[in-house]
Amino acid sequence: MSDTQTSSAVQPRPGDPEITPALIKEHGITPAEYERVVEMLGRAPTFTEVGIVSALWSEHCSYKHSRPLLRTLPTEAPWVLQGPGENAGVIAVKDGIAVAFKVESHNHPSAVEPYQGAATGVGGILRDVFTMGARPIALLNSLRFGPLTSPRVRYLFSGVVKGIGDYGNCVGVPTVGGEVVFDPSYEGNPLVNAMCVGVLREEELMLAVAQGVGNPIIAVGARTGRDGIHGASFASEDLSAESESKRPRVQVGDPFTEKLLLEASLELIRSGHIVAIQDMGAAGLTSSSAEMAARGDVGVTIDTLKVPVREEGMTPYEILLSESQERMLVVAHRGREREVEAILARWDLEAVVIGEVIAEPVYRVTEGDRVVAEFPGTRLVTDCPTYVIDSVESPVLAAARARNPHDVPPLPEEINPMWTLERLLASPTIASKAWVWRQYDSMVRTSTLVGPGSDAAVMRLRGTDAGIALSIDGNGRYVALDPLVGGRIAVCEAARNVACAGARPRAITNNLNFGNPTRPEVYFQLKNAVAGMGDACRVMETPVTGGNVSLYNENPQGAIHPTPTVGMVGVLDTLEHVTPSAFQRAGDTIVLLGDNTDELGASEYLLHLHGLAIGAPPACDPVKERALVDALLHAISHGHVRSAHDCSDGGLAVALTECAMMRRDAQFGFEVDLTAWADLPLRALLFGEAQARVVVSTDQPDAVLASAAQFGVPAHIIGRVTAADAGVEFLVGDVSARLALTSLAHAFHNTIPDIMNAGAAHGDTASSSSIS
Amino acid sequence: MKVGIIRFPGSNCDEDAYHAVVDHLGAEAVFCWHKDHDLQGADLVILPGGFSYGDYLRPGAIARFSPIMQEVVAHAKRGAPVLAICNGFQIACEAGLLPGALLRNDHLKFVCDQVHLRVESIGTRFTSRYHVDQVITIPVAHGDGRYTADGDVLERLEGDGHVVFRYVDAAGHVTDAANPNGSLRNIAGICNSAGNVLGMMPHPERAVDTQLGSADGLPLLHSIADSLMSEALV
Amino acid sequence: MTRFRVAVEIVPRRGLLDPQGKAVSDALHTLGFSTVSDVRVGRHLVLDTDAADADAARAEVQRMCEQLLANPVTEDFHIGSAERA
Amino acid sequence: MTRFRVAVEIVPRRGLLDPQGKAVSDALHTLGFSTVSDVRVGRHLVLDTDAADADAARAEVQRMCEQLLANPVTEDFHIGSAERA
Ligand SMILES: Nc1ncnc2c1ncn2[C@@H]1O[C@H](COP(=O)(O)OP(=O)(O)O)[C@@H](O)[C@H]1O
Ligand SMILES: [Mg+2]
Repeated sequence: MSDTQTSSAVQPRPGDPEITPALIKEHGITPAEYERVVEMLGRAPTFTEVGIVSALWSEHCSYKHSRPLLRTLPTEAPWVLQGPGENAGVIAVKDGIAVAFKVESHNHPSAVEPYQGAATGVGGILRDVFTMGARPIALLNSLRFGPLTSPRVRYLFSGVVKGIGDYGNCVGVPTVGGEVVFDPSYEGNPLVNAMCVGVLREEELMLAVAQGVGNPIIAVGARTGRDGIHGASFASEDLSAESESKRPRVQVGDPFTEKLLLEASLELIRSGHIVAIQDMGAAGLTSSSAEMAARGDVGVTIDTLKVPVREEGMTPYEILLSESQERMLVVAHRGREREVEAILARWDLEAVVIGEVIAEPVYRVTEGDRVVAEFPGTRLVTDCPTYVIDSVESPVLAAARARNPHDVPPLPEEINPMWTLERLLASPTIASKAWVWRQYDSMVRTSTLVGPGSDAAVMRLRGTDAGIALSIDGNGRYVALDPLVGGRIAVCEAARNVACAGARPRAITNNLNFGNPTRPEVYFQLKNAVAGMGDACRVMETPVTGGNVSLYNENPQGAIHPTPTVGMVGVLDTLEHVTPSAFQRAGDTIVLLGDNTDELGASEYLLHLHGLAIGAPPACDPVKERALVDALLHAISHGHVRSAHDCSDGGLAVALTECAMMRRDAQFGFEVDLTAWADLPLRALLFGEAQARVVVSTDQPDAVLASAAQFGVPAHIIGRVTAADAGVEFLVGDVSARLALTSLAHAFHNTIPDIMNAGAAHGDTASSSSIS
Repeated sequence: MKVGIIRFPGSNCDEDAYHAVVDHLGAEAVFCWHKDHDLQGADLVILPGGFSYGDYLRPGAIARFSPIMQEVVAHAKRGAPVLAICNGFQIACEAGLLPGALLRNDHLKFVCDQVHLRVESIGTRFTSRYHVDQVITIPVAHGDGRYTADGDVLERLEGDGHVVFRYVDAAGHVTDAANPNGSLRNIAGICNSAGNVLGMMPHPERAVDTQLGSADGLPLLHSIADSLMSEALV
Repeated sequence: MTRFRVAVEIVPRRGLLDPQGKAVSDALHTLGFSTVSDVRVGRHLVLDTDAADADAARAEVQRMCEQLLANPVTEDFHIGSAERA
Repeated sequence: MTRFRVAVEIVPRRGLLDPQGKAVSDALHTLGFSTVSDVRVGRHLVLDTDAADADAARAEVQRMCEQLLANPVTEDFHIGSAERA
């Protein structure tokens, strides 16, 4: 399609504010970008057009600072059916069954209104998945907060968890996994990333590509109100006192309408009456219509007077930019309007024709007969500038990395390693998150074989004997101290978690949560973290099929730790060897796959006991990680593994103890002899976070060792599982340490409930709108 | 036996009930749309879990007025069996098919967990396949499950053996810690005085397969099938 | 017919446990509002309805409460005055 | 000090979506209450608090609303009169 200049029929609306440099600035448009708009239009933009550009050229919609970096990620594999660029990525699983999945952030809205912010985040990611024609079968979430000692943090934490729970529970999609990390760097900028996975038959895959001149464009679902106007550009700014005044932009979620919309949309997609469907997400009607048009390289026209609204007197600007929830935009086959309406009506929802695909190569918005915005061709989407920023590492972080963690003097009590272990298990980041996931329906749809509490969730897929394993991971402290290594670890940890459940890692979706990318120090983090993720994905053969970028997560006190979160999907070809993380039987042998090192940098130990985020994060060699995954899957698929749990936060001692007591109803003890590593610093051996390690329990240790040898993975028999009343026992040369399980289990299971019950009522009373 | 599973807007355990009945019990099941007046000849009606009408206002309050509920009430009046699970239990109470009400959990949070139930009465058509005082494992997932009724209603339920399930610990003891929602007397499930309507907050349809953690809900479905079979023989 | 705005308060019956009220009162104490002795939490509805006069509007709302808005087993309701909307 | 009983009404801010209000209004229409045009659902709290006089009681409740009871982002509140409890 040729990019002709548009007609000059576009006229300012009476009453629209004047286009001034201040107004342009307020809309987050730089002077250079404004020049570009004027050049594209051949005239000055109208107020409505400024709003449209501000939304579509926001970081959230345009990826202008991240796209050049994201392009370097691997996106292909034979099983990838849909890579980045659509509402969600799709991979083939088995027997014609495929899964669609994506992660998305709702960080800024959740900082302002935790309950609604998190709830609408779940709503948005559900819609991204079901618009692909996939039925959502699982939700996960990755959360970051400041320390729980702050009442504000407890308010955010409880509100976010309740928002996620209420939304997913009501829609009837199980929330099966996630992670929660507490770290001072997130105090002012909590992170809320939600991931959704859906299942479809390959031939049912639906894309959001507008096509066919004369086809009607239909608004479906909830009515448009004034809520959330400019959410997309809001999500692309630093949080400041000014954000307070943006509060009316908060959106309210309606999970009941979402459930109806979900059923109606799937029916619509299967009906054959429609050509394309897309969620009206960030930047609402504007971005959904412009993006669908651009993908199909077609022109569209939309009449804002036809859009069903909730409030009187809404301007085109407001209608286009509203982020009212639970709405979809559909392109139907011409002549099938009645059928589409009938399907929606059955679910008590509206479907209203608001525009049309046109032959003329323009993106046009009218208000009745008046043209209020018009952009040539698809340039609104394709012309957004991209930026590459000079990058420099922060000298402060480089210096922190250079510090030697072994120089940190131990606390006097650390003379007893069991004291340290108990303290670590009581770190809210390590402690059980059952307080969180008991609030989530993790079982609805009766397909959850392994729910929250294990390394990865496992879902069976009806219609095949295969299953999928899901995990979401990311360690911002590692990335802060070394973005390249941290990026690798995020992918490798997710792969390990999925492999521990018995699944082959297949693909990832990712969410890049970073600070302001126009700062060279932040851009450095972004660039290197993406490079690290790419390295690992290539070796692991887990292409990136989609994701989301959330930048500007900073406030006057500073930026968050750069936090890429990786949502991994693994495939189990059969469900014969679904493997739990927890020990299963006393008497089993404990084998450590991988090797211990003297690494202690960037550990949870240093943060929780010494308040330090220093040292180099543990080295990560994707080739070794791949070998570990291969060896583990070999042993599991031969039925040699009773349980498998990877070492992550808190290191080997924490991993072993978790295996023993993560399940309240089936607890064990263990005794391990680590004398082979007696020359390592004891605290590095026990609490260092060396990568590429998995704790396995087995009744066939020789077979497990043989699998390891076959893939060149170091492996050692380190001890055995005992009965719970035997407690835990570590022997390292002449150091012997033991402790009853009960005190360790108490620290692990009670820390978060105790904190939250002490100051609980706040979140239960004020934040949730759902008091009824 | 033919099972009619009612589908309200916002039902979300309807398909789980379907799979439990069809795949695990081996019976026939059909969905009945809330706007219809047709139970399609169902012998057993299941009011499934979920969030009918979003549970806005009060769980079950709006769903009870659905057209199909007139048929469900008539079906129950005829003495035919109704199994009301979770949101279904809330709807059945609102519709007057069962006494009492289900209020916000005492801790004010949604709770999803495996819980232990003690079978209090095996004399019902829903529990004949269990044995007295049997402790079974069935999941709960609800925000409004605190069973409440007036004192005399509770006495009557107890006296008539119509408290069917109670929350207990693994050893079968009624304790506060075993009560996931603050229900009076740890009540998890009750039946009506005619014995043909069972309401329960736990989800037997989620406990039909050891792969899912428990198959303890299956005897409940078999018990109903048995009772329908013996009725048919009379 | 005139449009009236009628407010309804629906409160948990006295004698029933009111965990929300207790949670609010605990939270207020934690925040230092030590003079609070009791809190009850209920629902507040505002309905716009057309009626011949204020009494008719309130009578209509009374019927709505009896049929739908309040649960007779656990809740009491109180209908406020009908104001022109 | 005297004990006062103060009622507070907390309602979703106009302009924000009120899914509960919409559900109730739809349900009322289905039940034949066709004259209802708009419903908002909020919360109704009754607090007993000790204060020197009625004005002080209301002022204290105002602070409670600002700090805890109402969500400043999504809700508006209105404090009723303070009656001796
Ligand atoms: N926000 C959450 N939502 C649901 N499940 C969670 C959440 N946070 C943690 N979990 C569950 O708790 C378990 C432990 O989490 P985590 O410590 O992050 O595991 P790992 O270190 O193996 O990645 C996992 O099963 C995870 O799914
Ligand atoms: Mg793990």
